[in-house]
Amino acid sequence: MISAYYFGAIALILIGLYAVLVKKNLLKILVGLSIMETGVNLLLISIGYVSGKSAPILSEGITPSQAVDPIPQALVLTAIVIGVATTAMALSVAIILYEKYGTLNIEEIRRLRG
Amino acid sequence: MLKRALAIVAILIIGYWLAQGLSQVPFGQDKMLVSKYYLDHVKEQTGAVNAVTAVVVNYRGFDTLGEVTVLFIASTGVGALLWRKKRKRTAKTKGSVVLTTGSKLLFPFIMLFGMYIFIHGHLTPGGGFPGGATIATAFLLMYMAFTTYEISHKGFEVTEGFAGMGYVLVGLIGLAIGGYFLFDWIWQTWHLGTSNIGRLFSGGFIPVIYTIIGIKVGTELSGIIDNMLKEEVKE
Amino acid sequence: MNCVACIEYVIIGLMIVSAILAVEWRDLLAAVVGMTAVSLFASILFFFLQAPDVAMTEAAIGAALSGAVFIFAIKRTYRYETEEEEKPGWWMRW
Amino acid sequence: MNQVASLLIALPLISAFFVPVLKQINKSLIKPYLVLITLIQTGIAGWVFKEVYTTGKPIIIYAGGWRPPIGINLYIGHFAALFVLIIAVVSFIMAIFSLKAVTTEPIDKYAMLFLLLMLGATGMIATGDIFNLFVFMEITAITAYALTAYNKTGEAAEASMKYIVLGGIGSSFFLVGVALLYGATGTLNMAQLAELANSINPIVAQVGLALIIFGLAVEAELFPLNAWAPDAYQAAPHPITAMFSAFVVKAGIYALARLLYLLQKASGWSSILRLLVIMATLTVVFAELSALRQKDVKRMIAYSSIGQVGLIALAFSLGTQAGVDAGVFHMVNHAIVKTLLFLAIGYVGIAMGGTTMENFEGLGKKMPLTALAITVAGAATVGVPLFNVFWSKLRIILATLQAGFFWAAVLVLFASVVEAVYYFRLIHRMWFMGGGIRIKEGVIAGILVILAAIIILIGVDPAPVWNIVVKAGSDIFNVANYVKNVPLVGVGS
Repeated sequence: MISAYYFGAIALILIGLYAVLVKKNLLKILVGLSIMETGVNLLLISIGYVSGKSAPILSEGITPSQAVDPIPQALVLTAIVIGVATTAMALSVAIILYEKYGTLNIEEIRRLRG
Repeated sequence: MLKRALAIVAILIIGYWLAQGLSQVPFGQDKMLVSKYYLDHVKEQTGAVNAVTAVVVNYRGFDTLGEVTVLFIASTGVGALLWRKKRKRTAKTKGSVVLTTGSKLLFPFIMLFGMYIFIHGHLTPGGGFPGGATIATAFLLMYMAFTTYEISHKGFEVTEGFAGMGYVLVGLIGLAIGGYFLFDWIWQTWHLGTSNIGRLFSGGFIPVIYTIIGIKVGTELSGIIDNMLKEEVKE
Repeated sequence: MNCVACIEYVIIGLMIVSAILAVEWRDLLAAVVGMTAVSLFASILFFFLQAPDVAMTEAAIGAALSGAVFIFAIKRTYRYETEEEEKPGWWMRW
Repeated sequence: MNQVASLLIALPLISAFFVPVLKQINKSLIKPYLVLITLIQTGIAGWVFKEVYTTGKPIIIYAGGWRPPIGINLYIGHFAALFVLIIAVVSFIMAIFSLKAVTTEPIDKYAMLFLLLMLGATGMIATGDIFNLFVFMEITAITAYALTAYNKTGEAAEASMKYIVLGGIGSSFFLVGVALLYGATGTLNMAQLAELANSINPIVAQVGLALIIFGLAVEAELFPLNAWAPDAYQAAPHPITAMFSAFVVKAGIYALARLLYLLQKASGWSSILRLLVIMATLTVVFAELSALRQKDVKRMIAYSSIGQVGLIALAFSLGTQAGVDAGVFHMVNHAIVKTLLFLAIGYVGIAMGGTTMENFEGLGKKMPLTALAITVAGAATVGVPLFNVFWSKLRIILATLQAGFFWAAVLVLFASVVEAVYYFRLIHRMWFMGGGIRIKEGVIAGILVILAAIIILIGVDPAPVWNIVVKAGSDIFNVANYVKNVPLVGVGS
C-alpha cells in the first residue's frame, strides 16, 4: 500500500507522460512535460518527509531531531528552476516552429517538411 | 484509437513499476543519513538557521552554481532563438486605469518584497530564487500595464553577466583564501557574525550569494519575459 | 481519520482532476490555467509536507512565471488545438 | 594545489558570464575570445592530465571545502583526466572552425552557449555526486537544445523540439531514479552509494537503475530514445555537430557506465546489464541500416556515429574488465575520427554550399587534402587494419568472445560490413566521379591532416594509447579503488 502523496505524484507523472505520448499539439505536449516535472518534485519531497516533524528551519524551539530531511527540498529547488528553464527554451523553439510552418500540430509539421 | 490504447497500457506498466519501487521506500519514515549531519551541524558550520538554505548555498553550493547557469542558458537561449534584426512590442489593448495606477503603485513594494525575500534567505523560507522571481513579476506587471514599457535590454544583460561573474568570483576568492572552490571564507576564515546566529548579519556568504542570485534570477526572468513579448517588425 | 488528512486527500484529488483537465481541454489557454492550478495545489502540498521554501519557489516560479511564459507563447501562436487523427509518437520516428 | 583544478569548471563559467560585457566593448572580439578561452582551458586540462598520469592518483576537488559525502566532490581520475583533455582540445579546434563556419547572428549568444556546452560535458565527466550529474546533464542538454535550433530554420527547430521532448522525459525519469536511490540509501555521493549498494532493496535498485539508464539514454543516444540525434546532427551548426559527436554523447555514455558499475554490488544487477545489451544492439542495427539509405552525407555520418556509440555501449554492457577497456579505447578513437569527419564535412559544406552526396563529387580534385582526410577517417571507421579503429574493434570482438556473447561479435562484424558499403560509396564518389578545379584550402585543412596523421599513428602503434586507456578503463571498472580514493567521512551512525 502506498501513501496518498506517492499516489498523487505517480498520477501526475503518468498523466504528463500520457499527454506527451498521445497529444499532437506541441503546447499540449509541453504542458504534459511541465505536469510531469511537478509530479517528480512532489515525489522527491514526499520521500523526504518524516511524519510528525516540522520544517527544517532551526529557529527557537526546534531542535535538529525535530526537522524533516532538508536535502530533497534543496534538490527540488534546483529541479523547479531547471524545469522553468527547459519550458522557456521549448516555448521559444515552438514559436520558431510556428513562424516557419504556421502550425503547431506535429503531424502537419512533418507533412510540410516532406 | 489502437495507438492510444497502447500508450495507456505502456503508461500503466510504467506506473506499476514505479509503485513497486516506491512501496519499498516507506512514506513518512526517517531515511536520513547525510541530512542528519547537516541538521546537527548547520548552525555552527554555516551560521544559517534555515537548513535548506545552508544545504542549497553552502554544502551543495556547486549544484546551485549549476542551477544559476541553467537559468542563464535559458535566458541566453531564448534570446538567441528569438533574435531578430528589429523587434518591437505589439500589444494593442491598453491596460485599464486600475491596472496602470495599481502597477505603478505596487512596483516599488514588490521590488522591496523580493529583496526582503532574498536577503533573509538564511533565516526564513525563501531565498534567491523566489526572491528573483518576485522581482521578475514586478516587471511582468509593468509589461502588462503599459503597452510601450520596455526594460533596458543592454543594462539587464550586463547586470546579468556581472552577477554571474560575481558568484564565480566569490567562489574563486574562497579558493584563494581557504584553498577550496566556493569555500565559505566569510564564516569559516573571518568568523564574521558568529555571535549573531538567527539575526540578519550572520550566515557567512549565504546572504551575499543569495543577493547575487536574486539579482541574477530577476534580470534573467525579466529578460525571458521581454524576449517572449517582442515580435519582429518588417521594415 | 482526522481532518487534516481529509484536506490532504481533497487537495490531491483536486490536483489530479486539474491535471486531467489540463491535458484534455482543447482550449490551450484553459489547459495552461489547469497546469498552473496543478502547480498551485502541489505548492499547498509542499507546505503540508513541511517544505515552505519549496512551496514559495513553486508558487512563484512554477505557477506564476511558467504560466506567464506559456500564455505569451500562446499569444504568439494560436489558442485552439485542432482536431487530430490518431498517430502518436512523432518523436519516436527517425 | 590540486584544488586549482576547479578552474576547469570556473574558467568556462566566468568567461561565459563575461561575454555580455565584452559585447558592449567590442563585438568583433568575441570569436577570437572564444579561441583564447578554449586554448587556456586546453592548457589547464593538459596540466591536470599530466598531474593525474604522473602521480597515478586522482585529483579530488572538494567544492566548498566539505569532505564527501557532506559536500559535492569532483573526481578527476584517469578516465576523467583523459576525457577532459579531449573535450578541451576538440572545443579548441571547433572554436577555430567557428571563426569561419558560424555567421548567423547573434554571435555573442553563440559564444556563451559554446562555452557552456563545453562546461556541461566537463562537469558530467568530472562530477562525483549523482544529483550534480543531473545538474550538469541539464546544462549540457539545454545548451544543446539552444544550439541545435541556433540556425533558426524549420528543420533545426523541429530537431530541437524532438530533443526537448525526449530530453524532458529522460530528465524526469532520471530524477525519479535518483529519488528512489536517495530514499533507499540517504546519500547522493557516488562513492557512498557504491559502498551501500549491496544493502539496497533489490526492487528499488532495479527500478532506480533502470530509470536512470533510460534517463541517460537520451544523452547517450541509445535506442529507443535517440530519434532526436540524426535530425539534430544534421540541423545544428557544423562545429556543434562535431562537438555533439565527439564528447556530448561520450559524456552521457560515461555517466551511464559509471553509475552502472558503481552499483554492481546491488542485487539484480545482471538483469540491468541485459537490458542495456538489448538497447545497445538495437541501436547498432537500426543506426547502421538507416545510414545506408541516406542522401545527405552529414546525416549519414550522424547515423554512423550513433552506430559506433551503440558499439561502445555494447562493450560497456558486457560487464567485464576487457569490455570496459575496449569501450574506452573505442571512445577515444571514435572521438578523433568523428571530429575529423564532421570538421571536414562542415568545411566542405561551407565551401560547396551543401552536404548532399552531389556536393562531394569530384572533391578529390577540388579539395584534395580534405578528401584525403575524409578517406582516411572513413577507412578508419570501417576498421581497415593500420587505422586506429581497427584495434578498438578488434578489442571489442575479443571482449565479446571472452564474455561468451558470440552473436555480439557477429554484430560488430555486420556493422563493419554495412559501414564499408556506405563509406566506400562516399569515397568512390569523391575520387572517381565528377571533376573540378582546385580550391584553396586554409588552416582547417592543416588541422584535418594532423588529425588524419594521429589516426594513422595510433593505427600503426596502438601501444602508448592502449596503456593510457587501460588505466582509464580500470578507473571505471574497479569500483573498490574508486571508493578507496574518495576519502569519505563518517556521518550519522
